[in-house]
Amino acid sequence: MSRLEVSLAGVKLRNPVMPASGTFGSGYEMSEVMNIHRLGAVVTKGVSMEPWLGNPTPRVAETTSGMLNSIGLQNSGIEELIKIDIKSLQEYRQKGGVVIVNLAGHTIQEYIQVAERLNSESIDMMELNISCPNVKEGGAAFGTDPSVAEKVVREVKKVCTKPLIVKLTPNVTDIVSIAKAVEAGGADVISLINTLMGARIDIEKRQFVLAKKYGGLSGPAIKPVALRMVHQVAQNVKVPIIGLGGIITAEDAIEFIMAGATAVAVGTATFNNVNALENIIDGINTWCENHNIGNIMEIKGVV
Amino acid sequence: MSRLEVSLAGVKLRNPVMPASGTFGSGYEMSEVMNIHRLGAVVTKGVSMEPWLGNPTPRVAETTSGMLNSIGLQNSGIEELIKIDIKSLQEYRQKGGVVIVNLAGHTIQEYIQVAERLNSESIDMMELNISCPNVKEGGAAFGTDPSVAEKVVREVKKVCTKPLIVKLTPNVTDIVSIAKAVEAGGADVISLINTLMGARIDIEKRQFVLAKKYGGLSGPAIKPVALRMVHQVAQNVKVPIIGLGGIITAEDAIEFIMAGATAVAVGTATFNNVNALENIIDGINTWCENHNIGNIMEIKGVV
Amino acid sequence: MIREVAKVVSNNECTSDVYELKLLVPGIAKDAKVGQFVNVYCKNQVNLLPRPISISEINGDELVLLCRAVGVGTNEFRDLKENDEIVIMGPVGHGFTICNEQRIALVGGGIGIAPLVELAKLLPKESTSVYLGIGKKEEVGFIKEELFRKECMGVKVATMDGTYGTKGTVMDILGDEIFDMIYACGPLPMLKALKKYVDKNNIKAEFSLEERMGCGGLGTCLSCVCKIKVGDSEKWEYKKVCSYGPVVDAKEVLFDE
Amino acid sequence: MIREVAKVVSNNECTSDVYELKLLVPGIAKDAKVGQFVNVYCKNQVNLLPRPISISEINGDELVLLCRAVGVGTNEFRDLKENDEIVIMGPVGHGFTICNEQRIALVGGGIGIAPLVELAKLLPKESTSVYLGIGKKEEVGFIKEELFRKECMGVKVATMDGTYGTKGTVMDILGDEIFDMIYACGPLPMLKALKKYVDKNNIKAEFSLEERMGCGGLGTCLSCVCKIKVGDSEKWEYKKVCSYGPVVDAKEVLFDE
Ligand SMILES: Cc1cc2nc3c(=O)[nH]c(=O)nc-3n(C[C@H](O)[C@H](O)[C@H](O)COP(=O)(O)OP(=O)(O)OC[C@H]3O[C@@H](n4cnc5c(N)ncnc54)[C@H](O)[C@@H]3O)c2cc1C
Ligand SMILES: Cc1cc2nc3c(=O)[nH]c(=O)nc-3n(C[C@H](O)[C@H](O)[C@H](O)COP(=O)(O)OP(=O)(O)OC[C@H]3O[C@@H](n4cnc5c(N)ncnc54)[C@H](O)[C@@H]3O)c2cc1C
Ligand SMILES: Cc1cc2nc3c(=O)[nH]c(=O)nc-3n(C[C@H](O)[C@H](O)[C@H](O)COP(=O)(O)O)c2cc1C
Ligand SMILES: Cc1cc2nc3c(=O)[nH]c(=O)nc-3n(C[C@H](O)[C@H](O)[C@H](O)COP(=O)(O)O)c2cc1C
Ligand code: FES
Ligand code: FES
Repeated sequence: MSRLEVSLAGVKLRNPVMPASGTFGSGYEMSEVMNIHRLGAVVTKGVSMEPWLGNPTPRVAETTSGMLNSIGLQNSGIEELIKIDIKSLQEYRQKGGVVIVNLAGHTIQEYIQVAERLNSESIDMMELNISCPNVKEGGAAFGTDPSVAEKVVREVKKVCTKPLIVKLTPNVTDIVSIAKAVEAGGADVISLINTLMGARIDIEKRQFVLAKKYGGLSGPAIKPVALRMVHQVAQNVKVPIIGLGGIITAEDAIEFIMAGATAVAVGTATFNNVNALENIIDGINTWCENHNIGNIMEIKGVV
Repeated sequence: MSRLEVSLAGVKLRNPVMPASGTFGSGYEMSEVMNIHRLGAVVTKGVSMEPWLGNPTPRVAETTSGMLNSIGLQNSGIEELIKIDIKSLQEYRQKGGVVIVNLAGHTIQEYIQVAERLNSESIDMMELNISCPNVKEGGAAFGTDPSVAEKVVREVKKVCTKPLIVKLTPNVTDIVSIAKAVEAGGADVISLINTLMGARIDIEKRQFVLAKKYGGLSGPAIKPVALRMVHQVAQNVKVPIIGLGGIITAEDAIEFIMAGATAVAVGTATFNNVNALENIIDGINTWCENHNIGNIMEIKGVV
Repeated sequence: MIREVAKVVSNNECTSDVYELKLLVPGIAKDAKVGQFVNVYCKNQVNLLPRPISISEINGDELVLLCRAVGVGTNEFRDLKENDEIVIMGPVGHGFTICNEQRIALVGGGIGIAPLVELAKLLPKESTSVYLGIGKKEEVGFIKEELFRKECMGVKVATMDGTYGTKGTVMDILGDEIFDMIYACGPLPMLKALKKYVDKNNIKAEFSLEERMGCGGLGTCLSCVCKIKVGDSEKWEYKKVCSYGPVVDAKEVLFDE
Repeated sequence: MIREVAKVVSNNECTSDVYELKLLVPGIAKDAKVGQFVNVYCKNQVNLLPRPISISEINGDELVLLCRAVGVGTNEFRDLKENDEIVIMGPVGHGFTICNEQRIALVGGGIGIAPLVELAKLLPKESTSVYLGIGKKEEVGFIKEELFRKECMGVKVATMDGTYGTKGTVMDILGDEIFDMIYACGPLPMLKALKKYVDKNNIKAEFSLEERMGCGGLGTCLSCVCKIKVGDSEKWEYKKVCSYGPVVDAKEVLFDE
């Protein structure tokens, strides 16, 4: 096993680094500026059964060491994703890359439909987003109550034939109870965190910067919260964890792995620097070399 | 009424700017480096009935645009506070300053004792901290469940003869339900937010930076979360709000007021710049002048 | 599109808040086309998002940017000195389509004049008239009237306060002229007025749009969308300003009221 | 204690990671006393907390700091150039008490040597011996051996790898000497060993301590505490390193095992 290889619910990743859903398109958009074949996995933007329009603009706002977004899961629907995005990722997949599709839905039924539709496609895992703060129904509504979360996961798991990642929202009092619930519901992997809900006001215009007022806060600002939650959850569940939230450098990524994550995802960092993902992979590799680490999992959960 | 004058539950403040509890000692420590007479109010560090030892060190860690603390409410107990701290604030108070004492407790009984003890002292308001993430019992345990929060407030309110501010934790799924509960319990003012729970790992030492692993995240990193919660709560309660969390500049403070706060508090900023509070007061004043604002409350909640 | 460390060739103050930044950035300049933009990244690490800035001129290995200091980023760039380095990504998006119409108008409002400078050089002088709208006389400092006069057959300027040229907006100096093609960039109210004008008179037009961006043109974040008509129907869909635009066909675009 | 913008007089590299920063900072220098420290603030706005740095020398309006680059802040300060400006707050805390004992030892470990430099100048030459512990020969670059030799009656150096002076720690060169007073600053293991030594031999001693700070010496945040014995009992309480210290009576302080 090579130094950076990790395994998530039986799926082998050549390294533990992947983009965060929604910040990387479907991967092929990025081929122009980077070598996506270096990525452990590619996670596509959230997809629903039918096309979703998304929210009015402005959809992003900068904050101190972070950003707010309220995209609202604009997407062209599952058929388009299969026809264009998944197809364009096949070369990546054939060369050993792992393809993860992030699922959005307004109702349990919609999640189920998307999962069923994807079962027969050439992808490796699905990620259930029950944590989007930017859509009214679905999204975070499913991710803030343990029993609802458990139910959604259980229902999707019934039809889903691929390993299922469940992505959690940090906007909760007790992340451990949610994590335990989705594990009980059958989640194969837990990813966290999605964004914290936040806002920014333009004092000259006397209005919120985002058209939808509130949005999801991401970037280095939220890293301490993400790291704490990854550690809490790692202490309390058996399934592997994908840690994310504010990772900018290899050192950040290593912090998450030491907190108990098996893999990491990188979102906002790519907006600031298209080379962020590659730099992080290189940096983890060098750090492991310098610290005589045979496989990155040796430091998993060491704190 | 002067341009910056505001009123909190009948208590007049010459301006809406005060230090955040726990970041300003009891005020007199700061007299050496600033003119505390300029402050709208002074909020003392949390005090309990008996002295508390606090947590082992390291108690602070720097994070990107923020910091973590796990002081653990070290304090010398209420008698010492009355003898030294409150006494030293009397000159400030006689000259029109408002003195607010922040209360800590492990049990409802302890909060009640502290409040009772303070009733006869020369202070103006009490702030009930049911949101400290750094103590096991008390603190945030009281602030995360609406019915518990309501009960604590109701019990303290029974004995407390001064206007009571209740300080909320942001580490909850639904801040509005907590705010409504403490309002129902009799809170005269709500202050939010206390710190978000977070962590940082020293990857070379393979351990958490803080001795207690997790601590409270403050500073500009958390401002978007604080602002969103202040707005949410302002939409749903009638009592005035003290907004805080990441305020560094006058513009930040104005954002909070536009979101619905009547006053603001400043914590971490002072650690970076001892002049922060005075700069913020001056900046708000200039901004109001430039925007022809007769009294700052004209922009309260305008978004 | 590439990420490149640009070297500052010069940075000149044009007015109290507008400056002209010349950057040596061969990789990006090589591919740059008229109407595209670049992203400029802040040194200050608290500001993570890219600042999209139109390419105003392409001179060999150099790009010229015309920037107005309006916030933290554009104020940071204002302080750049000769030989300083700054990270840039580009070129981004779809620029202007060069046409061979007879009666062409370039319509620029405020700092939106920037992308029209290169365009003026590429269009036939005898077909092209320029209409610029600014706030007040001081802003003459950045509008490159000389250059436009050299490259085009006429330049009219409007100022809001009447301190230079005609008093009013750019719409006032367009008057009743008839055009075959209009290229425009400027504030939203100007584009809205122009949109009505070209729709009514059935004039072909291209508008360069602005929207807040997350990924800065990678096309991955979907933050920068505008409403684009689907076919001839009433329907519209959100398209990305960064990659479908920033220059769009005026007929296609829909503005909110 | 005041907040002041200091001007960099010079910044010299002493070793690969230690540099000597001379600052023109009249307001703070005027009040500074031996063993106190200053807070240096980062330009990079993502780093909000103060960096406490001992005052190594006080020369009129100038302060000399001896810094080891170990993280973001100390690396940022390393790049300071002559005439750059940097925000400083100080002087902070209680420094060393000058004594008139006969047999005085200054014991410094690594960068902990910094505050002993000014102290060496103030103590009588004929009573004062200096014991310095460093990692390897290269670090001779910052220990100011010449200055100590001039100001004191003897200097012994230990290196961990034996490449200079005696091989071992500073404890090894202290040997069986008898002292009336020891002043020490250095890494925790060194102070712990010294604490046992002075307790056993009943020697008076002052230690300069380090702890992570929030408010940087305003005394308002309670982050920087150390354990200080209460009276003669087994009891202790947390006292602030920034204001009760950084220099404490060795007898009073308690270290965790
Ligand atoms: C395609 C395009 C081309 C542009 N060309 C130019 C140009 O040539 N010259 C010029 O001076 N300006 C141009 N702008 C506007 C320029 O991007 C903004 O003025 C700049 O981003 C403001 O950044 P700031 O940090 O100074 O302001 P802040 O208000 O501090 O910026 C905060 C955030 O909002 C974004 N933002 C603020 N205003 C705008 C805006 N008008 N459009 C998009 N994002 C904004 C910033 O990028 C940043 O993410 C262009 C915008 C776009 C979209
Ligand atoms: C009273 C006192 C005097 C000191 N004198 C000197 C001196 O003369 N020369 C010198 O080189 N160093 C000295 N130090 C240590 C110096 O403060 C740290 O090396 C420095 O703060 C590290 O900052 P950084 O940003 O480079 O490291 P980072 O690790 O990036 O800093 C992160 C945070 O941890 C804090 N921190 C990290 N290490 C320490 C430490 N050892 N002590 C306290 N806080 C720390 C930083 O201040 C910052 O808040 C002193 C420390 C104290 C408490
Ligand atoms: C513009 C944007 C769009 C996002 N879209 C999605 C999405 O479609 N599905 C999802 O699960 N998370 C989405 N997220 C959340 C990210 O995947 C990630 O959880 C979050 O940004 C924290 O990571 P970061 O700090 O590295 O960005 C989005 C985030 C951003 C910034
Ligand atoms: C070092 C430190 C100590 C604190 N102690 C208290 C406290 O005793 N009582 C309390 O209610 N809040 C306490 N807080 C929380 C602050 O009052 C404030 O809610 C928080 O720091 C957010 O504001 P800021 O971002 O401006 O710092 C403390 C915060 C810090 C950083
Ligand atoms: S800026 Fe990201 S899609 Fe346009
Ligand atoms: S650093 Fe704040 S009390 Fe010592």
